[in-house]
Amino acid sequence: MGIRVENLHKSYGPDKVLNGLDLDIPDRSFFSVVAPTGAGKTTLLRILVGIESLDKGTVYYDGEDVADRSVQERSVGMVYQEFVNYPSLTVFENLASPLRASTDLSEEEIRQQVHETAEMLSIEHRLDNLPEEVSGGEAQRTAISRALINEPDYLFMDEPLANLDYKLREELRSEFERLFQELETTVIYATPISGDALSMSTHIGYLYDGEILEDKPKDEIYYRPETLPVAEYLGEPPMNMLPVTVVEEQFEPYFEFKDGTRIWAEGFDLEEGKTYELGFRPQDMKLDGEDGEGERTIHPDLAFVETVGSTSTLHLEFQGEEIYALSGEPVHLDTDTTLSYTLDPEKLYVYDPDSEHLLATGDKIPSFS
Amino acid sequence: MKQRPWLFLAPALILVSISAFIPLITVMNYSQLSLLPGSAPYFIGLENFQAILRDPAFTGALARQFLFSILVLITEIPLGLGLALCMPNEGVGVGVSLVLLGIPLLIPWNVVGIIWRVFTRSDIGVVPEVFSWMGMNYNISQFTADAWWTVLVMDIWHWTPLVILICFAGIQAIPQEYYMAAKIDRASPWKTFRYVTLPNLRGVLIIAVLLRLMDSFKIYAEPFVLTGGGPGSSTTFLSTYTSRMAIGGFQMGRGAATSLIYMFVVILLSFVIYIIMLNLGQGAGEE
Amino acid sequence: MAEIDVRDIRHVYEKGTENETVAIKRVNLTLEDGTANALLGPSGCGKTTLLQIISGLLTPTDGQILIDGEDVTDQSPAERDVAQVFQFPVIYDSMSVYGNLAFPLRNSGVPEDEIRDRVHYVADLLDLEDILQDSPAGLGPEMNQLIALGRGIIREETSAILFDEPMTDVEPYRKLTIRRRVKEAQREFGITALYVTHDQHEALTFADKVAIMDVGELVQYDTGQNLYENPTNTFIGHFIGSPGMNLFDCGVGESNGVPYAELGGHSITVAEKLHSRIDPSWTDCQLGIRPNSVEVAFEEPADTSEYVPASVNQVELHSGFQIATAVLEGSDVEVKARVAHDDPVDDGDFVWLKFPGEDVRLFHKQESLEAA
Amino acid sequence: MKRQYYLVLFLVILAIPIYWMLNMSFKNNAEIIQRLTFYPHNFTFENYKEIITSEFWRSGYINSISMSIMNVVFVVIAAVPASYAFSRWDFRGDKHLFFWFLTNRMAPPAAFMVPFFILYSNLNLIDTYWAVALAHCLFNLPLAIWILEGFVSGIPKEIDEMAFIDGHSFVSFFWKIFLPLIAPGLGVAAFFAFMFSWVELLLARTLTNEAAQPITVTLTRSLGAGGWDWGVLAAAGVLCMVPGAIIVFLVRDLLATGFSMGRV
Repeated sequence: MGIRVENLHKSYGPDKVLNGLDLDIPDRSFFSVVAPTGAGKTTLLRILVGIESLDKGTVYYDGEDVADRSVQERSVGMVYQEFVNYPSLTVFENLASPLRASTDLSEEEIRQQVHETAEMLSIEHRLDNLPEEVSGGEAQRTAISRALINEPDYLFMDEPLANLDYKLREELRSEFERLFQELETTVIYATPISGDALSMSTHIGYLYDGEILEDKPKDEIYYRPETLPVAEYLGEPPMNMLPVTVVEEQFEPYFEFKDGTRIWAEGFDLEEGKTYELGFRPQDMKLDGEDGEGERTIHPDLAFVETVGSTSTLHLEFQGEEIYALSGEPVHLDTDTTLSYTLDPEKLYVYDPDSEHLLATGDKIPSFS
Repeated sequence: MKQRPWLFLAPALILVSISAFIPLITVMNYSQLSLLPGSAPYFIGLENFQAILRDPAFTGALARQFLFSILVLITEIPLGLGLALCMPNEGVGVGVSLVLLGIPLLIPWNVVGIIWRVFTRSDIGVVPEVFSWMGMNYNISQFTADAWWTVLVMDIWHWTPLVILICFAGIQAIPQEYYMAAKIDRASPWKTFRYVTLPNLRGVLIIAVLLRLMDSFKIYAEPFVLTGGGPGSSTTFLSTYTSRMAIGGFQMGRGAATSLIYMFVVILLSFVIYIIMLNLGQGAGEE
Repeated sequence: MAEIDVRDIRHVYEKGTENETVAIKRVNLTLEDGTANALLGPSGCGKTTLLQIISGLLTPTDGQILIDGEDVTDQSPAERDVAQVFQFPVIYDSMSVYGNLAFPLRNSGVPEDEIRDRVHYVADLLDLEDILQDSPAGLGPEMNQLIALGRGIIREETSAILFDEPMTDVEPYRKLTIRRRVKEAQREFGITALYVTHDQHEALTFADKVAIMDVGELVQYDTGQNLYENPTNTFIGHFIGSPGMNLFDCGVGESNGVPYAELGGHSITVAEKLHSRIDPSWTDCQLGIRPNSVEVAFEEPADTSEYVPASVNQVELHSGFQIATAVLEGSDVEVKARVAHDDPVDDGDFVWLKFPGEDVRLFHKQESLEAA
Repeated sequence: MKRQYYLVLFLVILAIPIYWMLNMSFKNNAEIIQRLTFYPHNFTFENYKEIITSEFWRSGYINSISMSIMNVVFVVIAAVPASYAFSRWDFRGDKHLFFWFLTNRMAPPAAFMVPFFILYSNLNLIDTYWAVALAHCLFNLPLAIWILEGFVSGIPKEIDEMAFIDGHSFVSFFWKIFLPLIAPGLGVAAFFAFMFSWVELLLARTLTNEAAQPITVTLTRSLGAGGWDWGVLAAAGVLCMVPGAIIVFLVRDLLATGFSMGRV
């Protein structure tokens, strides 16, 4: 019951939006399509639903080419970023609309199903209101209920939380994760916010330059991003990335940063004298940690601290580049001081700057496959 | 699927071909014929056009038409915009003003003519009476100047409310944040008008100018009833001239040619104004 | 630069009509000179109304606004000398970017050469130097918002700058950088600032002190740390923190004269300083604990007396961490706990949870015992 | 507040000529002709009575209403699908066609009176409602398409898509979802089509004789017929304003919407 896409092309005039995109969405997965605004997420979703034409390529639902199937004949639901509901119908009638349009349920059965779905999304008390009379969160729940009421095989959501309050977004995120674990629906979810994708999805695909750069189970793409653009996008804040040169001293390899700072490249088998991109996650940096054996410490300047609750995000300046560190305890330090951070060599990522592919990782980075 | 737009447009296209396209072809055809009663029509090429363009009655009507339309625009647009700025923003005043402003627009155009005729007639009108109290002479059927400015005032009376309504709607549509920001930025009322109201009304003003230009170019019923085009031909505008040419003159060919020239002038003019206003007020660099 | 005093402000929209709505019930607030403050609350809590009352765009139904002790309630924004940045980027698109930035200065009669210096200074700070001569139309909402921000900070002598959800149109991944620029500008100029938002992240990162509003009332005005550690009521406990505080209805009891909290059949120790404040006969009690205060043991601990067994039913990956939800054994109480982003935890795992007494918060009728 | 006085002044000026006609309609001819009076000294309903009882006047009103309604029907039937097509679909030449439709709004009726007369003579439609109702489509149809296109574009395209995803067929969507949503636009478009049809004189006069003569023509002809009956004329004029006033009252809220889209 999954969706497979082969060699999808789509242009608007001279703008190539999708350029030979391949994609595999497993059955009953919660699949997030992640990319910055304007990368073509919405176009991709609309083509998959069947409300936008494609220039070239094939879309398979459950192995079947759906080119000739109109949207009405596909078992799909769609939720938009704007809270789209029929403005002249009550919430009840909005929910009933798909049932009336495509089933011959009796009025009693419709009523029952509407109530069941409304209860699931906690909008039962709003059934008699018009969409304009309910809050943004409730309007979006209405749209989601309507999309779900026919129990579609596939549910498409295009940034459904973008226009909601922060707190509401957080709650719905948690709710979604649970809801779609229970339902049999395959969810395709577009978002530019990597945090949304990481908290809810089972699978993530990163859309880049008109193609899906990587699509994998969530843990796999997060813990082991195979390409640079993915590593630099997923995570809040995302992975730090700095250029290093591999040098050897007394038969021991070291990563040397531009300013000459070295850290021990224990266990990496890399070419001496070559330049790489060295990646490390902000939460893997240890403030004033033990230096241990060999050199493991860098000394960035603290530029700015943001503390939210028990989490601090530190904006650091290191060799003219901005990097971030994340601390699980609130940090109270003066800016413009120099800090020492220990990098665990077992949690490093090494990328090839030319091919932008992952070359090697520390031993603690899980490998999949 | 590709034919679907045309299917949807079919009723409109059929109606337009009956009400515009076929007649247009007929006019084009007729404009090149000599159509005198009693003799068979024959082809004379552009002769009708030449004759009309040389006709002082036509050139006179055309000149008067331009003068009239220009006067209409330079009075009604600023007046309408100014009065729109005087409109209340909320409360019962809005509803009352809107309904009152709507009234002149809903009166049949010849009734407008009748209203002003009874208002200004020398025997029963109140206007001549008021003038004579002030020791002045007013006679719409004798003095060209009186006839002229009466027609103009009537048009201002009739159509300024439309300009007010359009501008008012445009002003209402300007987001309040702009005015708030202007207040915060300490802009004077004039600067607020210049940098907030006016730029935001550009689209609306284009529409108002175009509508008033086109409609004033079509004016017929009101002066026809009020002055009958006189005294002499002093208030004969293009429509009056054209309809006379068509009905009174028994020269359908000439009438058709006049119609075409007339339409050409209107469309050309609207297009020019549209382009000018579109380019007006685009941001310019400054330091 | 000035101190702003909000005294007994009440505001009612469409007073005396059918649609009468009370936007602000009664608010008192003092913003100290040169501090960065935030006004945080859910949609419709009255925060934008309060902001506009402070800036002078709205006249309150009751109450006073004082700037440096002077009553300015009836003064216009210009007389109060405040700057404001709106949620929706307001730019004058018939002027160049330069003209936009210079506009507030020109209106105050600043000499042109001073204007030039100031505009270039601000443009440099906000990275707008390259587009000064361009028309802002077509630059996109994000650039326009930066220009609007620039107009907000361009005047040196403003008594305060007010921000109304200025990040709405900014791309998520650019927010971090722009937030920092705004914050640095505020610090650089030492302006009294008030930043309205529904996003706790923005509020807590921008402000020294945050005022939290809920349905027209100011609930707590405090530092981010205090709001997080010592919320005065359950609303703030839930609202601050991501995810918010775990909150449960609980019982209280006493064993051997020592009060304890009872949760899903398990007894939970509470801090000693609270003992005297607990009345064991209370019924309407809530227990709160932050997800990162819950200690999670994946192996059975040697001493299980302080631990509660639970089973994990949901794991979410958050920014840098994982949030595990676990159900306490023998109950339907769901607890969220923060674990490291690479801790091995999965649905169905069996874990032991510890609620350290120091971190447990108790509420009676939604109000915090600590605050009492 | 002070500037609102200018508006009040303008509204008063606006009202004076109208008041003058109203004033006249309640006077007898003797009073009208003999002296200037600012209110009817011998108040009378005679003028109105004459109009209501006269077949000559009455048929004028009935004709006017009938042909205006007929025009509204034509215009709405053609404009709704056309505006949907212009708003929702890109097709070859759509922009040009839309502009060409709008230029018809500019077309002076005087320029069309000759060809219309010939065309409808050939179709044997002269002096019928059909001729006038069809002829008025010349300027009413482009106006209606313009107004409706604005309303249709104001409805998010997502609503259409959502209906199809919900399983509605195009027809079911059009009737059950789309038409109720553009009802306000239909109201505004119909109102303007009715009004412009009601007030137009030149084409109505050219295309009718006795049987289908609308009230505007009746009025003008009686005006030219010498032997002025000013009181009756004024009363007839007042009655001409009534339908417009009634409709504008009914659709007053919609009008604000229509104006705010700048498309009237």
